[in-house]
Amino acid sequence: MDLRVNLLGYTLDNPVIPASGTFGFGYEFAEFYDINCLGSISLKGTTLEPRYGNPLPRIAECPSGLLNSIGLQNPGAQKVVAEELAKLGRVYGKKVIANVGGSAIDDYVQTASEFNNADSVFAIELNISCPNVKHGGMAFGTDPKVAAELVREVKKASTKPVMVKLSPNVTDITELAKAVEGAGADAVSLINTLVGMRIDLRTAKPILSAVSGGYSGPGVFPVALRMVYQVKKAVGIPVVGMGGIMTAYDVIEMMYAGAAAVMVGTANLVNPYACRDIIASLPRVMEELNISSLKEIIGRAHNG
Amino acid sequence: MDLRVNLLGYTLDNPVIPASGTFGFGYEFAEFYDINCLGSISLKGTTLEPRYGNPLPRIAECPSGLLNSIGLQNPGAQKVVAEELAKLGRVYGKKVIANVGGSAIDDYVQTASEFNNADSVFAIELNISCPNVKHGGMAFGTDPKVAAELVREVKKASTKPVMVKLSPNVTDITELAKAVEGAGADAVSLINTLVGMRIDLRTAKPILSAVSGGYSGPGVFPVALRMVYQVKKAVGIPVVGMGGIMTAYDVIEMMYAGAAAVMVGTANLVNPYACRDIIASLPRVMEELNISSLKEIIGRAHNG
Amino acid sequence: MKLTTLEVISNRQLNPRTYELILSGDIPPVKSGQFADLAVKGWFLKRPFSIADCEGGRITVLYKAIGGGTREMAGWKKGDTTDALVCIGEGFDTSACLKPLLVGGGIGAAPLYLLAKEFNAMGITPDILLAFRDKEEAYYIDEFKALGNVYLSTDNGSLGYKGNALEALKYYNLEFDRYYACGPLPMLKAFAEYSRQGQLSLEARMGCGFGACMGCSIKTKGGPKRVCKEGPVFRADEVIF
Amino acid sequence: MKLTTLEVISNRQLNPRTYELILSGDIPPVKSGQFADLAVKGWFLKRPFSIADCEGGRITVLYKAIGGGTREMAGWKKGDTTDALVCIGEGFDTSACLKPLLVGGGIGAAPLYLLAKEFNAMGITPDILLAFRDKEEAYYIDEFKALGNVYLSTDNGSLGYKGNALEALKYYNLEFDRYYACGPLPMLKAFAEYSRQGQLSLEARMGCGFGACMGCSIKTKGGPKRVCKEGPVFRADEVIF
Ligand SMILES: Cc1cc2nc3c(=O)[nH]c(=O)nc-3n(C[C@H](O)[C@H](O)[C@H](O)COP(=O)(O)OP(=O)(O)OC[C@H]3O[C@@H](n4cnc5c(N)ncnc54)[C@H](O)[C@@H]3O)c2cc1C
Ligand SMILES: Cc1cc2nc3c(=O)[nH]c(=O)nc-3n(C[C@H](O)[C@H](O)[C@H](O)COP(=O)(O)OP(=O)(O)OC[C@H]3O[C@@H](n4cnc5c(N)ncnc54)[C@H](O)[C@@H]3O)c2cc1C
Ligand SMILES: Cc1cc2nc3c(=O)[nH]c(=O)nc-3n(C[C@H](O)[C@H](O)[C@H](O)COP(=O)(O)O)c2cc1C
Ligand SMILES: Cc1cc2nc3c(=O)[nH]c(=O)nc-3n(C[C@H](O)[C@H](O)[C@H](O)COP(=O)(O)O)c2cc1C
Ligand code: FES
Ligand code: FES
Repeated sequence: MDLRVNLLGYTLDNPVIPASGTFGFGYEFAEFYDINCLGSISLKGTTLEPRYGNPLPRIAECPSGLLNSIGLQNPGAQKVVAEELAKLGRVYGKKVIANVGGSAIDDYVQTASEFNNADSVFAIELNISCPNVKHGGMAFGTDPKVAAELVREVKKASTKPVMVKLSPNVTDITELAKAVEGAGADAVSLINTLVGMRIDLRTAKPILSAVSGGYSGPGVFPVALRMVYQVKKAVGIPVVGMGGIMTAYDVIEMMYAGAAAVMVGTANLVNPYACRDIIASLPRVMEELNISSLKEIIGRAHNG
Repeated sequence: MDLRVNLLGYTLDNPVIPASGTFGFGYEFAEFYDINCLGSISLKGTTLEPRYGNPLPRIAECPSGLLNSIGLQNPGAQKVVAEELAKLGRVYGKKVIANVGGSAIDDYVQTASEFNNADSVFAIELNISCPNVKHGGMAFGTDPKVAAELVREVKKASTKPVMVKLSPNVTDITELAKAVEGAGADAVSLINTLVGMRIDLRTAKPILSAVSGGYSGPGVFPVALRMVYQVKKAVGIPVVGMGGIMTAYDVIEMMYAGAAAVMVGTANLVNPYACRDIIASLPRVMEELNISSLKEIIGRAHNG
Repeated sequence: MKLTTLEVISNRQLNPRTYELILSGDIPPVKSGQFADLAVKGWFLKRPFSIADCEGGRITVLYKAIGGGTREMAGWKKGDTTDALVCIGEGFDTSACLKPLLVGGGIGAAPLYLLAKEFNAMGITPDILLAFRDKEEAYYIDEFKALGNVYLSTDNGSLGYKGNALEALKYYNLEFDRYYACGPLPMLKAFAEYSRQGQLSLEARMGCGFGACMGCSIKTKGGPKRVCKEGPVFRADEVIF
Repeated sequence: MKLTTLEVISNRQLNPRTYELILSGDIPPVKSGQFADLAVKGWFLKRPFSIADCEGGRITVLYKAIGGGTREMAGWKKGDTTDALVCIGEGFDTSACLKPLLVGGGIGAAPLYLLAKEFNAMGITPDILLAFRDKEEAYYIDEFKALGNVYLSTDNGSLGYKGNALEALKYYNLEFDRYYACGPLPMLKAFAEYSRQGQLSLEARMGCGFGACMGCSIKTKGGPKRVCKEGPVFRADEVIF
């Protein structure tokens, strides 16, 4: 059983990476289990300046997932590099992915640059798809020209490979994928959350203070899988797949669709052991499905 | 308790309408219960010529819904008017909505015109958002100019009010809603299905012969609700809300978001009594939530 | 057809992946070839299964654990309940058939058990050809022997003739005035090409199971027909593969 | 904090919408003010509830059926199980407090029961002010009377003083060196404005319940803090409303 996959020149022991924003800066999960089993970790979205984010309520439940409107709460890039990475380093020995957010090209460029000298970071994940920040993420994620421009600037400034995180809230996600590939992106990751909403039945008001928020969890899996399949067909760079993955079966399905590695988000929130459990059951599921090497199944659904 | 709502000049006893494609031409559900309890019925999507649709498999299960790629199987407009409406008329005494599909403007125009003399039809629902027909529905549903042009032509030819069914697979659904409103649409209905995909774990091939299909069911509810809320803000014409409604609570939430009436689709497939049960529990739920008239709660989440 | 709640009476493992499930409840009269659609907690759609037997308000389902839903079912215990649509579809047509041949491929043998019983009740002892991948996949052999003349084949020869069902039919030299086949699509297709004198029980992924969604419509010479409503049994000469 | 499976020992209705749920399992030591996050079948997120009591490997939850999840819980029976995170958050600080006043609004009285017990164990008989909407909403009055001096108020005067909690505090002329308040946000805000000498137990919609998602972060003078991790109890003078 070979669970290893390669991503941006780095070999992961397995393809399972906790998704940004659902795993903090990682170390708090070390209370629950030895997180060294993880393929890598995508850190909480980081901006240049510290951010509190949106007022509460920030969470609304859905039949098969949840809405969040956190709004990129984080202590700011410098503190992340100086403090959070150090804390994580004490409990996690592998390299991680820094997730970068912003509301202007310059923000992104400067934030990404902050990680240039962080040895434990092997890639930047550029979040151009956060639905929860005004004048932010989303615009970059829906306009191919703006997205390409952003990627070009970040590529100039960053010494790390740059992976671009795409929004599903678009008519044609392949246009965005092709645009960022053309601008030099080294990989794409998808999907970020779908914009959704819930209303409080008792008050008739939107539950979230931000009115709408990002929908994630098993309810988005079919949409995520379709987009990963489409993007895999459209671009040559690696595709990291996510959206609703809850089990080892979902990991395999996402890899069949074209994912070179996967990210697991909401599952961590409903079960703190989710990533550990998924990784632990991968060998059994691979055996059941006659898979001996995960590398070999990437994009298999595209054959024939 | 007043459950009545008005839609396009017609008074519905209650706002619950089975959604197109999930209720056939209605009469088969009369085996299960007296369908005269329904507010109205949106008939199976009808095209000018008879269609078989896509090859099997056409259905794939999802964690909280299903994918379909039926591809508008129907006996053709003339047969629908001559035979299906007659059969339905024997078991249903109220007026219904004819759902019209096509792949060119002329198709739509001719199909809609077929219903001009059908007395039992009080409105046309123009499906410009079917993800399951090649060169079809979808293009009309993603380009505001094309959509507007289509609506103008159909309005010229049809003697019935025209409601336009919008696709959720777009970056900004309000653009489409405003375009069709500008072109004379009398109402909009949304959402149609989200494009999704599943892969068979045992064969590593897409489950659907059409590769991807339309995702519906409770998993799409948060997206549907958000879009209904947005569209209600953007246009002045009535909005009919649908997508994942399973319970009377969901009906209320959708009406709070702005729906003048609701359609219930996938719920009928997993429970043939779904619409009857939802209608039957509405008075109890209204009482619990202190609602005495459904008309009054339309769009309530927009206040304040 | 009817939506009802059924209770598990027993759930017995027959071989590494095949189970016999007995359910009781308010069950209308069953015709062989009809199926039941069983809800499985945690899964959105019901699962369709042929009704393999029906006696005294109980139905038997023979199922293979192949995916999430059936694996979950394998854990059902006496007293568990499932919401079900029962007695769906049109069954086999047994009229005007004196020399039936029942052909089951793998788990497809399930509906043939009730069919064989129906022939017994008409005073006919049917020939029954059961084809499996290998010996491990076989089940219900003795049960079928009690109802008819059983012929066996496996792909690897570990039980009966080595070959597929159609090859076995030729090898055993089986004659019939009508055959009744249920099994994988390639087998059904091969039989339909071999002889028009048959009835085929088809499978399809279903959205509703009662005719509402058109999810299971196949092409026939008489136009589109729904596996769940006009089927699951079709005449071999009407199906367009 | 710990993820574990708890078993329902009893689930008793206290008034039209309030229930007392007793759960047993492998429960670590509990501090008053901590909460448990209970999974409800059919609902995606766990539901947070204060731990109202803890004795002999059992915890008590007092809950009000207000929505889908809690209505479902009202149907739980002895022997049912729930996956739960238990002993979440930081509890009340009872140190250096000789004259505590416990203030509960509606279902917010729940965590005060265990808090009152803790004070009893320290040899202190606390004053306990319980404010309800009306008499029908009241519960656990006798239980609280066994632990402290109970003062009551209702919005409509059907029980105790007619008025809200803060008005009742003034009416009854209650004194304290620290108050401990749990209830609706407007009540907590009013108390925080009235006196800084208090601890507030806050509610927030939660994504995870263990510090991972930032779904429950409030603003405090010491920067953002999570209700589920640094809370749910905060000093009245640190919370920025
Ligand atoms: C009319 C009819 C009669 C059947 N009779 C039997 C029987 O007697 N014994 C038996 O073991 N199996 C029978 N099947 C097949 C059985 O329905 C599937 O094996 C079962 O649905 C698989 O469910 P799962 O959750 O394990 O698989 P999954 O792959 O996890 O299921 C996912 C979805 O696909 C559907 N699906 C998967 N495979 C099939 C299939 N082959 N046919 C139809 N839907 C499928 C499931 O129902 C579900 O909706 C019959 C199918 C039909 C249509
Ligand atoms: C730390 C803490 C302690 C609590 N202690 C108690 C207690 O002891 N007794 C009690 O009856 N209630 C308590 N609550 C409130 C309780 O969590 C909610 O009443 C409950 O979650 C409602 O669930 P529902 O499914 O009935 O409502 P729904 O509205 O259907 O729930 C939908 C979603 O919103 C969340 N939600 C709804 N209302 C609240 C709320 N007020 N606070 C937090 N989340 C909410 C639910 O957890 C769920 O995720 C506490 C809340 C917190 C945060
Ligand atoms: C609470 C929460 C916070 C998130 N924060 C971020 C973030 O900071 N940056 C980012 O790129 N994505 C963020 N996401 C999106 C996830 O990384 C992921 O793309 C999405 O949730 C879909 O995956 P899932 O269904 O497995 O959760 C967040 C998601 C959740 C639920
Ligand atoms: C099996 C199936 C067939 C459908 N056929 C049509 C159709 O013919 N015309 C149409 O406008 N919408 C069609 N739809 C979309 C539904 O009317 C509805 O917009 C969608 O399913 C979302 O609602 P729901 O989640 O309640 O099902 C179909 C949906 C399903 C599941
Ligand atoms: S499964 Fe819906 S029509 Fe057959
Ligand atoms: S609920 Fe997730 S951090 Fe508190």
